[in-house]
Amino acid sequence: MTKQLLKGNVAFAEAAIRAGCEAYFGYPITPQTELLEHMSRRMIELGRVFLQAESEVAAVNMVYGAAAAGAKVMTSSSSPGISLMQEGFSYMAGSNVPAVVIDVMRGGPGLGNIQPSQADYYQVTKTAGHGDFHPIVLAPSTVQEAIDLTVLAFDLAEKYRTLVFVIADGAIGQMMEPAELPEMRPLPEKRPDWAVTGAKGRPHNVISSLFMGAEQLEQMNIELQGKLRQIEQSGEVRYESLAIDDAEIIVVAFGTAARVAKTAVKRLRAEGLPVGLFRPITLWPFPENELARLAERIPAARSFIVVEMNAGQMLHDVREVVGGRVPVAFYGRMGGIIPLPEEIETEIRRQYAQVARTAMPMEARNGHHIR
Amino acid sequence: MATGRVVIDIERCKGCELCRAACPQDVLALAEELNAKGYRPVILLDPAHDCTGCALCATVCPDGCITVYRDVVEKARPTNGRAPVAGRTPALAQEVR
Amino acid sequence: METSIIISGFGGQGALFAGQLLAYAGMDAGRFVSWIPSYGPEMRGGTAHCTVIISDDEVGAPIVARPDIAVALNLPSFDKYEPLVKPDGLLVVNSSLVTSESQRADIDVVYVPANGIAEEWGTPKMLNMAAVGAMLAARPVLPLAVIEAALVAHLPASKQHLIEANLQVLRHGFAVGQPARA
Amino acid sequence: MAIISANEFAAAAATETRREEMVYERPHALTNVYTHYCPGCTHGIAHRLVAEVIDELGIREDTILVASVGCSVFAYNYFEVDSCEAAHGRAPAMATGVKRVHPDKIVFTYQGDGDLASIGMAEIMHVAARGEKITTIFINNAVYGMTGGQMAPTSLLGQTTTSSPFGRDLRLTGAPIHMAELLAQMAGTVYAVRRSLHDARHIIQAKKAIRTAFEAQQKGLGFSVVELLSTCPTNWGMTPADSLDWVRDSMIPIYPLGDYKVAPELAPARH
Repeated sequence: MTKQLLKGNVAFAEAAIRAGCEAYFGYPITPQTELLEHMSRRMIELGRVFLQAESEVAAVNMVYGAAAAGAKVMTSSSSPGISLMQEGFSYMAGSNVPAVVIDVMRGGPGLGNIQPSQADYYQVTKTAGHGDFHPIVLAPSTVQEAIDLTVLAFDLAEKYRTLVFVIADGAIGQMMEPAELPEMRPLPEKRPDWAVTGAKGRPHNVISSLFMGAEQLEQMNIELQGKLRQIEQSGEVRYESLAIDDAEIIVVAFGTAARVAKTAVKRLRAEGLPVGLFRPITLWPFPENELARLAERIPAARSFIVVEMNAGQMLHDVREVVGGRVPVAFYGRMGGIIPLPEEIETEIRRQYAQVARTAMPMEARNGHHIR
Repeated sequence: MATGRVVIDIERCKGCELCRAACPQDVLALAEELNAKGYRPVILLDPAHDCTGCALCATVCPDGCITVYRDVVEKARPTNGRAPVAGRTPALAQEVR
Repeated sequence: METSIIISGFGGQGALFAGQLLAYAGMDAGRFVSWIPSYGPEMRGGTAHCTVIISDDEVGAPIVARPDIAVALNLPSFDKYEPLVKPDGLLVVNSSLVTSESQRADIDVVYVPANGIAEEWGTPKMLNMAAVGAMLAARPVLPLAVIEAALVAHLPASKQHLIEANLQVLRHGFAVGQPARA
Repeated sequence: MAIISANEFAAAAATETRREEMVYERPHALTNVYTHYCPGCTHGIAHRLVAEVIDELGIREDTILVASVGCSVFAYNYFEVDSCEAAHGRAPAMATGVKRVHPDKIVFTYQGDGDLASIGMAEIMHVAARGEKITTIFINNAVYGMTGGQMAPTSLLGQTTTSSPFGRDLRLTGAPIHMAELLAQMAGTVYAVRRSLHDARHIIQAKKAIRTAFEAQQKGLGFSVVELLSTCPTNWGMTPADSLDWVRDSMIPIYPLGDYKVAPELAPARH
């Protein structure tokens, strides 16, 4: 396969198709609409299921139905649509059915705008719906990763019978980059034995998230939590690091913020400033152990700076892991603005000057800059 | 007049009495004893063998607790009797023939 | 070596496709590239623009505050990007629509009558190709031949019959791409 | 009265055999689970009729139920068919997902009036608009049963409920919604009828309608829906028998029984 110049949204869609997506249900919303449009053509051409639902509410429940029926299924949306889908996500988590969700995030809260944002970090990693659960959350930083992580999402969804989100911001969805698509996988020949397929020669299957007995529901939750712990401990944590080994300042960022931060880090390194980058690729499970080890293992590491396109959400996961040992500062842009490398450089320089003054109290060094 | 009988799953019966209201022969009654769920279930009281096996009671039963049998008299000569169809009320069986 | 290019104009002037053409050509030439449409720190307005990065290393930030090259297909784009071009950078001005002249002495400026060239050698809609040609003459970010090959390879099927005209406009734009400084 | 001799009687008896045949039994498509429905609740009748139709059509192993939220939330425990439990109002959407993956299966939703006519109004209208090849059994008992008798979109004007204590007021809460008529308007609907479960004759008619609705799906014609006027003795505060009378006397005048749409392919064949 050779590289093609692909738009992120198209890359998500085509990667899903090649990963074996059998059914797609969605509702148009900027900035992910090209994904739905690509599906509308290709899925029909391939004789697979595509349906533009009447709403995100309907779309997610169609996904639930197709997942219950044992199909590899996907939906995609952007922030306001994801809010509407949360009920359905919770039901899917409660009944252990797999599905892939692409969230191409935009500025909020409310109708917000259509510009790129990372402000759904909490929504997706912490509160994807009511009840105790986490979906697996993957955060691509390039169009190539959009492809690779979408394929991975289908594999993880099936492996753990869970929801897997791929969250990108509008920039990843809208930008074009050279990328390589995988070969087309054959579709599965049989449905999973837990699915509703018609009770042919067996007792009837039930897909439900309703457990009226408190003990029964607690047991179901214990099993669900057990599955989540298993995911956390099964080597599913993914991350990338750059110029970490002797870094005194470590920038932590994901998605588009990370690639912009990478430019800043490279420029400052070229100037001789000891700065590195840590980029979580799985936002859930979060690379806690790896970050904690970084804080301990690298004696030079005197400060972390979290950079996000929000008011500071992943920041709290980072603080929980390394806070107390090392100050964790924050730089963020909101409203759909992508920070420029120059802004991040400025922030790193400021923090570098501050951490030099070690007498400063921790709180003062936990700088928080949003503009 | 055809004759028949009904068998009532008294543990499933909730004693709602819809069958009693539907019964044209008035041969159903509430039992004196309670079932395990605490309801007085319906029983067949049919000393004169008045039940015709019309199945109206089963047709209106919300809990599917009534099985209906009907007596048939077969002559020695070959019959063309239709086989009964489970889960089908006689009235409907005629209509959908 | 990394070159950032912003191409900006009214919707329908072909700014986005011109940027995609550069990205395709960069990719075909084995470079790292990114293309991103009006989407980022700038609000949407009357103009459509895109940012193209052509680099020898993987592309980090897909957007820039100050581009190496700006191609202004209309007056609002000229007003917006003329001050932002990096020192020693290049500004390409569609002089068919923009009557202003740059006062900056620290950048190169190419004035190309893009609409005029397009009408003369192709169709009016091909003004974007005239501007790209002029840009390449002033800054050989990629060889003209690579751009021509990319045009042949990536022009949408519905426009394939217009390839020759597009090439003509591109070459005539290239021919007039003489940079000057204020 | 004819007089026959003992000899004649004995001769006749010698050529007769008496036996008993079963004329009705509980359908196999129902599980043996004891339902949670209140005594006299006609949900049980509707379940039974659907199960009888499934048995008669021989489709038990090819049928998938999408249960909804409301009193019938546990329907998946009562039907011996593969089942899933949808979010409130979303059964038509979930059924769409199931049917699109299994176009060869018979997929039906079983929804009450709150689920279908209130929170799920969008989803039901759109399966009808799309002509989704599913069947909906719609239980209209003019009240929210599971939550304890609140006003439903199908509550009658003047009807007292726990959330319309002064009677449903047109000016405050609008008028009852006529779903069968409404769904009949949608292009993708091939069968939309209203039946009642208030006596044996109407129950038999209801079953015929359910069968026709499933047959419409088997023929791949489009969306089919059967609205069933049902009782809620507990929340209406009536005996089961009085509830049946209330359906007949109060509901049917507001919700006329009838065929609101029957595709030509479903018209009864003439012999």
